[in-house]
Formats: sequence, C-alpha cells, structure tokens
Amino acid sequence: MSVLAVEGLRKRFGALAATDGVSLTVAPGEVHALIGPNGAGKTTLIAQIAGALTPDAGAIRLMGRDVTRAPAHARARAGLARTFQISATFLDMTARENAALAAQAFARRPLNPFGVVARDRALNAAAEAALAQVGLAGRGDMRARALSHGERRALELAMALAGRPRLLLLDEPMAGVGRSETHRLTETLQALRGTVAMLLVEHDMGAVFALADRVSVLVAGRVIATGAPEAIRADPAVRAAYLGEDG
Amino acid sequence: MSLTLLAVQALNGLQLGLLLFLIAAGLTLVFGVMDFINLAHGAQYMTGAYLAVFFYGHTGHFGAALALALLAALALGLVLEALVWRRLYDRPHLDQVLATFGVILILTEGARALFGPSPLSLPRPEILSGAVPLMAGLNYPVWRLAIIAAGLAAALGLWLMVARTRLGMQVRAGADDAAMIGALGVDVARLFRAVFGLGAMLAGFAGVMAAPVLAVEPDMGDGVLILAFVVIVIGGVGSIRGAFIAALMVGLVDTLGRSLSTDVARLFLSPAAANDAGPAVASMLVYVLMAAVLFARPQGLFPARAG
Amino acid sequence: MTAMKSLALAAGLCAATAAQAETLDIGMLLTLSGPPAALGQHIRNGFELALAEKGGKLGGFDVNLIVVDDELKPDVAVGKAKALVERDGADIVVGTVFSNVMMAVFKPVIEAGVVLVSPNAGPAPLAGKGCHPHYFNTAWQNDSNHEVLGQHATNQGYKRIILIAPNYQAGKDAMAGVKRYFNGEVVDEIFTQLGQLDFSAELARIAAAKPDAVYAFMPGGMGVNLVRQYDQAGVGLPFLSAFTVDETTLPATKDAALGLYGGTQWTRDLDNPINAAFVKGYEAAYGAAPSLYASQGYDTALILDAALTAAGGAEADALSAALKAVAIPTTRGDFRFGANNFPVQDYYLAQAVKEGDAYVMRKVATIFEDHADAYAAACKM
Amino acid sequence: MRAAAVLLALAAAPPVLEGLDAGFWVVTLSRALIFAIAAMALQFVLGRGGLVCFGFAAFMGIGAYAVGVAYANGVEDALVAFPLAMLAAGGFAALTGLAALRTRGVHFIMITLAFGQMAYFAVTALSAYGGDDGMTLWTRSTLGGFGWIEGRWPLYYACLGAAAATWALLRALGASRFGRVIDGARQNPGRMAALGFDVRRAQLAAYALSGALGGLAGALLANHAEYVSPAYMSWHRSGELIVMVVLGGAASLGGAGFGALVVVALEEVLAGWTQHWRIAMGLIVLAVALFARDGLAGTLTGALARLRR
Repeated sequence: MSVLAVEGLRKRFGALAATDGVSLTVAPGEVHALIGPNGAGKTTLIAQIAGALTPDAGAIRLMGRDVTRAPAHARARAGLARTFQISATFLDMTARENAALAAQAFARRPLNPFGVVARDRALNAAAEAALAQVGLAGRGDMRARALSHGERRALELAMALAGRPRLLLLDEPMAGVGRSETHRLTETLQALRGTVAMLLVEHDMGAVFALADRVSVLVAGRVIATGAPEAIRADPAVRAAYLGEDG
Repeated sequence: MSLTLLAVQALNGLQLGLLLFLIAAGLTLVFGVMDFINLAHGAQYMTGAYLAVFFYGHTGHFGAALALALLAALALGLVLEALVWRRLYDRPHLDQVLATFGVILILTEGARALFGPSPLSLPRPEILSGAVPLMAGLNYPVWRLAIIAAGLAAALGLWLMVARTRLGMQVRAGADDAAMIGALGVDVARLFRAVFGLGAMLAGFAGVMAAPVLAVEPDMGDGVLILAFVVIVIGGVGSIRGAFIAALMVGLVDTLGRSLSTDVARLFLSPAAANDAGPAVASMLVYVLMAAVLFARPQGLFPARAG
Repeated sequence: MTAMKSLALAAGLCAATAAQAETLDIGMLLTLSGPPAALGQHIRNGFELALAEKGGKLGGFDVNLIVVDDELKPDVAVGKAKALVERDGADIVVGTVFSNVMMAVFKPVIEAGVVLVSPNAGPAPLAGKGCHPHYFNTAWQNDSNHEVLGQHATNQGYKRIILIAPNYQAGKDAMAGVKRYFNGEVVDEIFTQLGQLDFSAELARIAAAKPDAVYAFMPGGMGVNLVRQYDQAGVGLPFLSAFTVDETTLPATKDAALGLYGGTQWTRDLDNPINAAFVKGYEAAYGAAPSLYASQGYDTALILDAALTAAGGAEADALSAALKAVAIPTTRGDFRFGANNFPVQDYYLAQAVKEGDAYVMRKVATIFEDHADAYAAACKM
Repeated sequence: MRAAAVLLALAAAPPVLEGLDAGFWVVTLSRALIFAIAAMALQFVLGRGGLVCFGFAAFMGIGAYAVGVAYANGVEDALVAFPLAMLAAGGFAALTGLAALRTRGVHFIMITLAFGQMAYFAVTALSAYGGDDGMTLWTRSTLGGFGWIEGRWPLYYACLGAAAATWALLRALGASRFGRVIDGARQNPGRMAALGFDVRRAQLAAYALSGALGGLAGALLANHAEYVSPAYMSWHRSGELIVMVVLGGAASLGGAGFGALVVVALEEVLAGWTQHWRIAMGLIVLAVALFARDGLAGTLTGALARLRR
C-alpha cells in the first residue's frame, strides 16, 4: 500500500490550470523525485498535498487514509512532514528551540501548560538528535536569524525529521545552497533512503539523479512522464519540454 | 411605516453613507497604499470643521471659508506627515496605533483649549439654505442634497483619478506592493505625501460639509472614526470602489436600523422592552454587518491587495 | 474665551479675602466637557458670581472652591468624587449636572459624611425612597419641568403628541413627567443614543406620525442639533421642551429656536430685586445672557450662605438642619425646601424671543404654584 | 530577582504613602494594579500571541457586570462572584474568538472591535441593571460573609495579590510548551500547522484565558469603584489598554504591567496640573511611540544593561 496516492488532482486559478489532473504515488521508503520547468505547478502541487491549498477536484490518500480536505495539522499528525521553498524557520528562536518545537508536536502532551519547555530534557534530546542528523550538531544555541542560508535549509530538514514522519515533502531543499552544503544535504538524504518515503521537488539534477528511485516530470500542471531516472533522462518528450527543442 | 417614509429614510441613509465615504476614502487610500493605520483620521475630520468655523468667522463667506479650510487641512496634513507619519511607515501597526492615538489626544484637546468645549455651528451658504418639500410635513434641507452631490462628485473624481491618471496607477500599484513600485523608479516618498495630503483634504472636506448639519465640537471625530474603519474593512482595504459601496451599505443599515428597530422590536417584545432593545439593536447592526462580512470574506468585498 | 473670563474673576476673588477667617473647602463636580459642557459652565459662573459678590465668603467662611470636570462619564466621576472627599477633604460637595453622574457619585460623597447639594440633577430615586438627610437639590426634581409641558399640552387641548429624549435616567423621568399631566394620547416615545447629533431618521418618523405637538428633552449640544434640524426640516409642529431651548443653546440655535416653548422655574423677567441684580451682574461679568442653570448656581450659593451662617459650620447634621429651615429670597422669588429636601416652587411656560441681537426666554404663563414633586410622599426621612 | 524587588516595593507602598500624608494615592495605585492585570492578560495574546485584540475592555466590562448582576440578585460573596466574572468573560472570549480567529491582521483588529461594541450596546440596553446610567454597588464583595476588601488597604492588597498571581501564572504559561506554541503561532502560523499543531485551538485557549483574567480585573474594578457602568466597555478603554501594553513594552509581560501603572499614575498627576492634561498625555504617548522603539520597559532595561556594562 503506497504511503502517498494522488489521483486526478485539479486546481485552477482563474484561467490558469495550475494542477491539471495529476496522479502519482510514493511507495514506502521510496524517493520519488518531481522535476519540471519553473511555473510547472510543482509548489502548488506540494501545497495541496500538505494541506495549505484545497484542490478543486481529485483525491489525496496518506497511508490509505483520504486527507484531501483534512487541515494541514491533521496531515502532519498522520505522519506527513514538509520543508518550504522559501525557508520558514522561527527566526527569533535558537536552532535547538526550532527543532525542539518540531519534536514537541509529536510529544505526549504538546500543549502542556506546566513545566519549563527550555529545560525539557526529552525535547532537547530529540532536537539535538535531529540537528546532528543534518550536520548542525554544534549550532544549537545560534538564533535561526544568525544562521547561513544553507544552515537554515538544513534546520528546516531537521525540523521535518524531528517528528519522525512517514512521508517527507521536500520543496527544493537545495535551492540557493552552495556546493559543499548541497553535498552534505544530499548525503543526509542518502542516509535516510529506505527509512522514510520522500517526494523530492528539486532543480539540482545532480541531487535528483543521485537520490531518486523514480522521477516524474511535471509540465504545465500535467505529469508528462514517470519512470526510472535513466529512462526519464533519455525520454524525448522530457528533453523537448525542458530544452525547448522541437519535435 | 408608509412607503414614502421608507423612501425618506433611504435618502437619509444615502446622505450619511456619502458623508462616510468622504471620510473613508482618505482612510482607505492611506491604509491601502502605505499600510499605515491612521487613528487620527477622525481628528482631521474634526479639524476641517473647526478650520471652516474659524475662517467663516474671519471672512463671513462660506465659499472662502471652505477653500481656506481645505488648504489649511492639506497643510496640516503635510506637516503631520513630515513630523510624525514619515517616521512610522516601516514600523509595525502597533506603533502606528500608539502614535496616532497620541495625536488624537493632542488634536482633540487642542481644539477644546482653543475653541472651548461647547458646540459651535457653521451657517449654510445662503443659496443652499432652503428646503425641498419631500412629503407632507417634511422638507428635506437642500444642504443635505449638497452633501450627497459632494459625495458623488468626490467619488467620481477619485474613481477617475485612480482609474485614469498616472498618479492613480501608482496609487493602485502602491496598494498592491509599495516596495515593488519603489524598485520600478517611482518616488515612493512623494507618492506617500500626495496620498496623505489627499486623504487629509478629503477628511477636512467631509468636516466642512458636516459642520452645518452636525454641531462642531472636539469629540465629533471619535464616532465617525469607528464607522470609517468599519467601512474600509467591509469594502476591502485600499479599494476606493469598496469604500464607496460599503459606505452606502453602512449608511443605509445604520439609518434604517435606527428608524425601524423599535417598531420591529415592538412586534416581539412589550413596549417597554422594545424601547430598550430597539436603540441597542440599531447601534449594533453596523457591527453585526461587519462581523458577518469578515466571517464570510476575511479580505473584504473588493480586496485591493491581491491574494 | 469663557475660560479666560472666569479665571480673571477668580483672581479678583482671592484678593478680596483680607481677614484670615476659617477656610471652607467646597468641591464642585460639574460636566465641563463634551456637547453639554455649557450647562456646567453656566452653573459654575452663577455660583462664582454670587461668591464674588459676597467677597469670597459664605456664612463668614473663606471659600476654597475646587472645581472638577466629571466629563459626563459616571465611572470617571466616581473616582473624582472620592478624590474630592478623601484627598482634598471637601466639607461640602456641589454637583452634578447630569442624573447618571449623580447616581454614581451619591454613595461615595454621602458615605464620607459630607453634605451633597445638587444645583441641577434631581433624579426620581433620590427624591423618593432613595432620599437622604444630607442630600439637597436647589433646582428641581427632573420630572417637574416636564410636568409643566404636560399640563400646558392639556391646557392647549392637544390630543396626540410624540416624545423624544435620550436613553438615560433623566430621559425616562422626562417622559414620565409629561405623561403624568397630559391627558391625551402619546403616539410614540423615541429614545435616542446619549450624545447623538444627527436626528434625520427621528424627524422623518415624527413628520410621518403627524402629531398635534412634539415634546423634546435634549440638553446641551444634542438640543442645538435637534432644534436646528427641526427648523431645517420644516416640521412646523408646536415644539414643547424642557432643558433644550434656553440661554445655553440659544446662542448656537439663534433664529431656528424662535417661538419654541420651554418649561422652567426661572426666567430673566421674574419681577424681584435679586433677579434684576443677578441678570445685570451676570451679563456684566460674562458678557452673555444667564440661563436657568446660571440662576441655579447663583441661588445655591445664596442658600449655602444662609445655611452656613445659621449652622456656624459645615458639619453634616447641623448644616442639613439649617438647610432644611432655609427660607430666603432668591432669583426665582422666595425659596424653601420640601419634606424630601427638594424645592417647592412656582413653574412657568417660557418662549424663545429675540430682543435686539440677544436671544432670550420670556415668561408666557404661570403653570404651577407652590408645586412639590411627585415622589415626595415616597421619601421616609 | 527584579520581580521580587518590584513586589516588595509595591507591598511597602501603602505604609509609605500614608506616612507621607498621600493616603489617597493608595486608591489610585489599586486602580493602576487592576489595569496592570488587564494589561498583562492582553500582553499574553497581543505581545506573545501576536493577536491585536481591540475589544479587550468588553472582557473587563463583562466581569464587572457579572459582579453587579450577582450583587443585584443578592449574591455578594466573592467566592461566587469572581469565578462567575471570569467564567462569563472567558466564555464570551471563547465564543467570539471562534469567529475572530478565522481572520488575520487588521481584520482581526476590526472584528474584535465589532464584538466589543456589540457587548457595549447590549449592556446599555439592560435597563433592569441601570442601562446607560450604570449601577451602584452599595457594599463590596465579601469573602464567606466577611468584608475582606471594605477598607482602602485591604482592597489594595487584594489587587496586589491578584496582580502578582496573574504575573506568575502568565510567566509560567509563557515558559511552558503551551507558551512556545503561542509564540510560534505569532511568528509563523503556517509553519506551526505544517509541524502538526492545531494553531487555532491553541490560540483560542490563550484568548479565552486572557478574557477570563480580564473578567477578574473587571470584578476588582467593580469593587474598587463600587459602581458598574457600560463606559467600562467603550472602545476608548480598549484603545487605552493597547496603549498601556505598547507604551510599557509589548514584548514583555512585566513591561505591560509597568505601562498600566505609568498611564494611570500619569493621568492622575497630569489631571491635577491642568484642565487640558490630554495634550501632555498625547505628547508623551507620541514621544514613546516615535523614540522608545520597544516601549518604556524595553528602553529602560536597555539603558540599565548599557550602564552595567
């Protein structure tokens, strides 16, 4: 049973069909990459799957359960975690507090009014583990605002992992990140392969082909091809859509 | 409740609506373009009325008083913009609320210190001081028709400016994304000054038009300020069209509510209870309307800011 | 401008108290801001005029007058009343203008063991079962002036009338007062919001109902607007009122008020020496025609002067006994308190007229003689 | 540590003031403490939660009227009236919060203003309880039949106790997991939802709690003034409360309380000097808004820090 099943998803903004009948699945432990030119509707698709946008038609199933209309926080609790294209961390909080907050969502009593969260050993331990996983081990006390762009992308990933999700939605994690940090992020994702299913939206072809078990190509809101990385690389329709060659 | 009385109340509602539009137009422009919450807008309406009374006292001629009052309102608006507002554009809304709350206190108490606490009055210009028989035993003052005309003229003028002129284009673009048009080479500071000057003049103009009908006293700005905010929120912040339609809605709902509520309450309650419930419900109607609109369309009816 | 004049007068006042007599602190709690501020200002002017004429002394005591503005806000007034009696140690409190403020400050002042003398507000509860030996009213019980118009409407043979008043205690008292003496039909009772300034909706309702006459109670700025809009709308029906058409609103309403009626216990043409001197003195000091409120402020000072002289001090029980026994000539003629410490006096119908360029109220007829208020019987003192 | 010093100073105020023959200031300080409770409750949702409520005076008014209505129906015991006041105000906050929390930004400000005005006009229609004129409370609330706050000092210490308890409660809540969720919801509600937090439910709980504390302040205000009036709920009061919080420093709980003390004391002092005290008040408020970026508390602590360095 696939971790994520999207069937006939449709979303229009006035005349623009941002998502025009998209169907795709992500098997347990699989890394399914989603590529396509700018404006193909990748972020809109991710937003619908994560619950930030409500589709006009179609269905989204998470671990077999229909979440098409479920609010974002319900999907997160059902095991779906995501990162944002424009990184969305809590700038006034330290890196450890950010990760601890992510872990808190899945702790026994997330809104517990008693106790001092700053000295909550369980949450801080989970936070440190998540930070270590993305190579931010020593940066726990830095305010998110003071981190470099690459480190903030890593922090976002740590926050997504802190809740031990079943499905990871990655919206261009490598965007704007330098060579060395891209390499480290790819290694981190490489280590996660098989433990958590991932839907990876990314432009960096190097990372895509290094990580993806399967690749789908989205053009103008429609999936024009799905298959193994090598097959997609050779597919003439994909080359035409990407490189603009005729025929 | 005969049909003619309903027509008369609708006319009263229209007049209140258009007066509210004059005030709300300036507020929605300033708020829409500059994302600036100006609580002192009601005080500028009050200042316009006092300026007219002051200049009428010296010139004895309504037309001259009106012109001088508008110029003085513009000047005061620009001075306020230079001294205070300019420092607040990039500050959070809360700081703007605090600063403009301070300005309300200064302008209101200043008027009380200069002109005394008692209400003053501004006589209507001779030619417009008559009354038109509207129904048996009720004449409709020509001056209220002048307010309606002034409201419509201002609406038309503003619509033309916003839709047809370069400044209007910049205003609409500014309402959507002021930073962007700054990047495109528009002197945003000059645009803000122009918008703010226009807003101050509109508020002053509304004050001058209202002075002959209502009493001119230091606290006249408060009640109007709240209604103006209700109007711009219903209409959609930054939208002139929204402010116009919402102002008419609020004017009609408030006036018809005030005249019908006690009769309607009498259908369900005893006369004594109706006398209590009627006026209370009438005053609440406008806020119920706004809460309903915000609940259904949180961005207002005609949001200027896309998305 | 009026503020400057009263300051000059006060300055003159201090210079007059040469001998070092014992000082008496009198707290004066009035509405001096907002639309009805003129009422408080007139009462203050009247009181200070009498004080100045008596060389700053009442009953032989030097008077330290502490004037406080209650802003027509009952909750603000409570705090200020407490400050007057507890912090400033006021021996006597003179106030308030409005009934809703009076109901709020009554407890703090009375419980501080201080005599409370109202130069204006006379709400029904304090005339009836809520009366108190230390509470006196030198003006009238709220309903009385309205009863004058109810009696006048009956005398005129009107069959259907409409009442309009603000939605607060004095507004309800006004309507009760008119209905007590009017034997025709009250077609509609319109309650407006306190401080409302635009009456277009209400005037349309009145015109549609076509009554024989309209009765209005709209003090201060509200009255100015109603009278002006009533005239602009050309309703043309007889306009009866109390506390709406008087020398505080005539300067703003001018011609719009001519011919309109008011019920009052004082007019400028009451034929007695004290009144003639008062009118001349007031106009000389303030350059404006005095109103019934000014006369009430003036009379309050005269009454306190007589009572303090008799009692020899401001101790509550002694002063109250002296006040109860007061029988002196005032601007409205011979003055005495009834059993419930409210005045028993004559009431007149007055009409707005223009004399030269001044707009004043003239007496048209005497409606009641030695009239006590309707709640005196319920007062067990 | 600083909090203990402040508490000690406030506790010593009555004997010191009485000694300086300024006993009436105890009454003013009691009123300041009551508004400090409301300001701190407002700071929790406005400063920490980012929810600019422009109808907070309604919660105080409902709390005051709960005490007034209970009193009119013979219930004078604070053990009944005060919880009733907090329940009524908290309930109103929860109910209106359900609708208000669907909106964001200036629309949230306006819809809370709308609910505040509705409560205000509803109360003016209650002619059974004095309507527009309000209602006098002839005796203050008792505690198990005993007149515990009849005198000036007992009422002061009751207000001080309530203010200290409110401060402690909100400070603890702020440091708890619940507090961090409210904080996060202010910074980025979308991110919080993506992490799995039901943001609206958490904000509604915070909003209802602050409403209940507003009700407590209202109950104390009714006893302080021994009078209840719709004027407690006017939008001007809601505006003044926001000014207190922002003037004091919206970012800090203590700052908001300090802002309330400053505004109430300032009003008292300035009103003593000139009839037109509002001009001076307006200038002070404007100066703080323009120059003291993070309020009096922020600026003071900044200055102190620089001094110590």
